[in-house]
Amino acid sequence: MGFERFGTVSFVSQTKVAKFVDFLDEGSLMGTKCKSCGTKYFPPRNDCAECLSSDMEWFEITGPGKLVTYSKLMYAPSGFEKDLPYRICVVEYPDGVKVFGRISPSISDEELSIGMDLVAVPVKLSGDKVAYEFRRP
Amino acid sequence: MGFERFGTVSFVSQTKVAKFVDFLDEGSLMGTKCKSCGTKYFPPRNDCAECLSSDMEWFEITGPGKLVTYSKLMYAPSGFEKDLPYRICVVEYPDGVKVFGRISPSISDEELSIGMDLVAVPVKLSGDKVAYEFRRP
Amino acid sequence: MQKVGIIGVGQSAFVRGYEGSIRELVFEGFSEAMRDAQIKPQDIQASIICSAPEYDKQRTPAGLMAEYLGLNPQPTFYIESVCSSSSMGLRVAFSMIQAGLHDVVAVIGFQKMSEISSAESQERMGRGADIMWESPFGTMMPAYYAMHARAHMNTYGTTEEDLALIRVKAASYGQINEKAVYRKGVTLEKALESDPVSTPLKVFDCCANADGSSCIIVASEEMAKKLSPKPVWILGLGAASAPINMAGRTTFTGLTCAREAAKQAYDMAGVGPGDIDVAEVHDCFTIAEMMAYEDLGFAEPGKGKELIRNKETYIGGKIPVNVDGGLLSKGHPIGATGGSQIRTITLQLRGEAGPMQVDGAKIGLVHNIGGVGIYGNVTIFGRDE
Amino acid sequence: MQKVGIIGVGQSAFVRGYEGSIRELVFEGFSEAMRDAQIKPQDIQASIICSAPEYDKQRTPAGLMAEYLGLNPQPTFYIESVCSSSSMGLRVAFSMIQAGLHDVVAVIGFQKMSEISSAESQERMGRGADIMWESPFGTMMPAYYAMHARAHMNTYGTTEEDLALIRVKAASYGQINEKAVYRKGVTLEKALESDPVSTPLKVFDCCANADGSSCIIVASEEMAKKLSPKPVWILGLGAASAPINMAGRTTFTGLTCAREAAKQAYDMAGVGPGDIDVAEVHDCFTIAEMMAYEDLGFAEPGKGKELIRNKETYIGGKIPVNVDGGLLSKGHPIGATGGSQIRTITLQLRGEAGPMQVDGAKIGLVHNIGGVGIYGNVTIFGRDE
Ligand SMILES: [Zn+2]
Ligand SMILES: [Zn+2]
Repeated sequence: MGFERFGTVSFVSQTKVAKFVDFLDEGSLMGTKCKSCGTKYFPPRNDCAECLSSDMEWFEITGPGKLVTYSKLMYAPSGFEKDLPYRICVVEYPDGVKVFGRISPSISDEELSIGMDLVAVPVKLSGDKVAYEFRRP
Repeated sequence: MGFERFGTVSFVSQTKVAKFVDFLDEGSLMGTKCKSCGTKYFPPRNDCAECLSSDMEWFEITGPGKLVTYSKLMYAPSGFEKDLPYRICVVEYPDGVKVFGRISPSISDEELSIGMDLVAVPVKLSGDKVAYEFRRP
Repeated sequence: MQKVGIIGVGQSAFVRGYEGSIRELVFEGFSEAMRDAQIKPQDIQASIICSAPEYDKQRTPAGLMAEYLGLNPQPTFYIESVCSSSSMGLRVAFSMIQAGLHDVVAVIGFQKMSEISSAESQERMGRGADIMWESPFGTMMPAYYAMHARAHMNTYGTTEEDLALIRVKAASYGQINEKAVYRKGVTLEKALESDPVSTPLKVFDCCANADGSSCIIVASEEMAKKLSPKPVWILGLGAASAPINMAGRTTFTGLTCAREAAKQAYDMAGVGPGDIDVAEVHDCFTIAEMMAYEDLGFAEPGKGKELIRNKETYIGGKIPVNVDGGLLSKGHPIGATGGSQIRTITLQLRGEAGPMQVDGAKIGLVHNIGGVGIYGNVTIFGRDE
Repeated sequence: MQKVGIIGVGQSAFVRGYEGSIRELVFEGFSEAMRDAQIKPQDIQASIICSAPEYDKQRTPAGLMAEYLGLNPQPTFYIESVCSSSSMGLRVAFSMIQAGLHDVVAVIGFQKMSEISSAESQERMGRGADIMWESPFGTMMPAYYAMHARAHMNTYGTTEEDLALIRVKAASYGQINEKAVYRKGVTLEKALESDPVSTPLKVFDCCANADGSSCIIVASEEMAKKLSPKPVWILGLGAASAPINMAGRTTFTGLTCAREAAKQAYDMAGVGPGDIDVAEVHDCFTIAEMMAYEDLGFAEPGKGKELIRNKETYIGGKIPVNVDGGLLSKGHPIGATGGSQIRTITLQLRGEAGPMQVDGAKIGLVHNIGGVGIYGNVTIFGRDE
C-alpha cells in the first residue's frame, strides 16, 4: 500500500517499490540499482531483468538531464481534465537513464527546445498526493 | 436499443433481435427460425450458423417443456442480491429447443424434480423491465 | 515432425491478497522457471502472456510483462480462454515451435484476483456467461457447475458425500504442498456441513480464489536436448469448445469439450486412459473433478464415484489425480492455473515432486477447462525412458 | 515446409455506432469471408478471436463468437496485442497449420468501440500505458505519437504539412472505399487548420474510431490449392516488441518493433522493400505512416517526407500505401484493423480491389502496430504467377 499516492490519478496501490513515494515526500526522485549486476532502472523496480536478482538498492536521479521530446495535451483521460493543457516529456540523464513526466508550468511553450537542460523536482498535489515535474535547473 | 429492458440486470442494449422484449410485453416467449434452412434457435438470433442466412422469422416457444436440471443460488452477483435465494434451470421442449431461465417462486424446492413439466411465462419486473420464469403448466 | 519439450517450470506461491504489483507477482513464477531451465531472458524467443483481463487495471499486460521480464524485443502477446488460458498458451507455443518461428517460448500465466475490489469482482462474476441471454437472470460459476452436479446425481446416483470425498483428497495434498493457498485438512464431516453456495454445492465444493503466477519454458527437440538434462515431452494435445449458453448444451453430466479434447490428445499421443500414471484435472468444483474422471475415461460414465470411494485417485491408487491439492486447495489464480498444472506434471515426470511424488510416473495428463466447459484442453506429457 | 495461404476474406462496413450486438457485428465479417471462401462453418477447424477486451461488457468473447458462428466443438481462443491483435492472430493461425494441428483456421477480429460510454472510453484510454509509471501523469495515445512527431520533426525537418499530406492521401482513398467510416475528402488547408489534439498532432492527424469486424480464412497449402482458385500465400512473418514505458525506448523517430519485425519478414520472404507492390501500414496517426515508410525501408530514415511530397505512396507511385483509406479514413476498430489490412492486400493480390486496385500487384505487405510501438507485426503476402 502507499503507491496510490503517486500521480494525479493512481491505478495501483500495491507494489514492492512503494518506498518511491516516501522518497518523493522527502524531496528525492529515486531509481533502483541491481546489487548483483549493477544495472540501473528508472522507473524503479523490485527485480532485475538482466540477472534475475531481486536484491536492489535505491539511487537518486540527479540532474540536469536533457529534453528528448515532448507534447502538449489539449484533451485528457478521465480525472485529468482540470490540469489541461499540460505537457508530457521524456528526459535523458548523462548515465543513460530516461525519465518520463510532466513539464512544469513555470516553463512556457516558447522556452521549450529539444536538448535543453531540465531537472526533476518532487511536487505535492492535492489530496495528499505526490508526483514530480521537470523545471529549469 | 430496447434490449436493456430484459432481465433483472441488463448488460446489452443494442441487438437486432430486440423485438424479443416487445414479444415478452405481449405475453409471448419467442425464438427465431431460419427461413432458408429451417433451423430453430433459442436464444433467438439474427443470423443462422447453419446456412449463414440472416433471413429469420420469429416463432413462439409453447409448452410444456421438461426440467433438465436446476440449482438454487445462495449468493449472487452485483444487482441480484435482493432476489436471493433464487433458482436457475434449463428446460427442454419436445422439438429439442432448450431454454435457460429462473423457476417461479410459486414452486417450492420440495416440488422440484427433474423431468417435471414446466411452462415459460413472461413476467414484469420493477423499473419497466421484463423477463420470463418457469411455472407449473 | 520434431518433438517439443518443456525445459523449465516455475510458479509463485498461490496466496490470498498478494501484496505486490502484477509485474512483481509474474516475476516470481518467471524467475523460478528461468533458474529451473538455467537460461537467461535473452534466450527466450517469444513470450505468451495468459490471464483473464477482467481482473487487471493494466490494459494489454503482455507488453508490460515483456518489458519487466527482459523479453524485449522478442514478440509477445496475450492469450485468453479464461481458466484454461495457459494450457491454450502451451498449445500455441507448441505450434510456433513446430512452425519453425521460434526455438524457445515462455508461457506465462498470472492472476491477481485481489487487484480489484470485492464489489468489482462480484460485478464481473455475472458477466462470464452470455451477457445477453443468461447473465440478466443472475448467474455465477458455482450455479452452473451445481446444475451439472444436480444432473449427475439424478442420472447416476452420485451423492453429496462423493463430492465431499474429492475435497477431502484435495485438502490432504494441499497440506503438503508449500505453494498451496489452503494448507489445512478437511474432514468429510466438515465438508458436508459447510454452507450451501448454490445447491447442491457447498463452500467446500468450491475452489479457493488466489493470486499467483506460473511459467513454462517450451523448447524445440534440439534445444530441449541441448539445454535440459530431463526434458518432458508434449506427446498429445487436444482442444475443443462447447456453446457458452446452457441452452446449447447436449448434456449436463459431463463436459463435451473435455471429452473431445481428451480423444484428440489420446489419439495424438497414441495412448489411452489406462496408460496415464498421474493426472492434473480442473477441479474448480468437486463435481468438475468427478466429471473429469469420466470425461477422460478414467472411469465409465457414472462410475467416477467408485474411483474416489475406493481412493483410486490418491497416490498409490489406480490413477492419482490432483495430488498437489488441485484448484480446490492449491488455489485457482485463473491465468496461472494451467501453467501450475503443467508444472506439477513436469515435476512428477522428472521424479522431483517431493512428498507428492507418484513413483515411476512416466506419462502424465493435464485437463484444463475454461468457463463452465466452454473451452477444454487436454495435454499429455511423457519423459525419456 | 509447406506453404500457408489465405482462402477467404471479409469485413463489415466500418461505422460509427453500430446498432447491433457484438455477435451480430462479427457475423458480418465472418459471413462475407465464408462466402468468399465458399466453405461452411464446419470446415473451419479452429477459430481465433481478436480484440481489445476493455471495450466489451462480454467476458471471454471467444466462446460466445464460436457458438454464434457455428464453430463448436472446434477449439477457439482469444488473442490480444491491442491494435495488432488480428495480425498476431494470423501469425498463430499460420503456426497451428504448420504444426499440423489444423488445416483451416479463421482469424476473426472485431471491436465495438461504441459498446461502452464515452466516459468509460475516456477512462480506459489512460490505462493503455504503464499504469504505475506513466498513466498517473495523464497520458493518451495521441500524446505518445505526438512525442514521436516532435522528435521526427526536430531530427529530420519533417513538417506539419508533410503529415497533413498523408491525411489528404488517406481521405482521397477513403472516398472510394465503400466500407470506410470517413467517406469525405480532406484538403491540405482543412487538415492544417484542424484543432490541436496533442501538439503537433491535430484532429485530422488522428484516425477515426469505428465499430467493425474482419475475418481471414487461413489454410494449409493442400487445402488452399483444393478450395481456392486464387490463394494468397503468406511469404514472410515478422513480430517484435518494445518497452511499454517511454523511458525504456532508444529512439522516438521510429518504432524499433516495426524495424525488427520488417527485417524478419523480409528475410523469411526473401524479398526487400523494393519488391513490395502495395502496402497497408498502421496509420493510427499521420506520423505513424511517416515512420512506417522509414521503418519498412520504403525510404531512408528522414526521407519519408519525400515519398509523400512526391505522391510516391499514391496508386501509380513507387510504393502505393493505404490505398483503401487506411486507419485514418477507413477507420480503426482495434481488433478488426489487422484483419482489414490483410483483406485489402489479399484483394489487391487477387486483382479484386476495384477502384483501389494497384495494377499487377504481386507482393503485398501489412504493417500492424499494437499500442505506441509496443507490438509490431509485419507480414508479406504473394500470389501464384
Ligand atoms: Zn541484475
Ligand atoms: Zn439457416
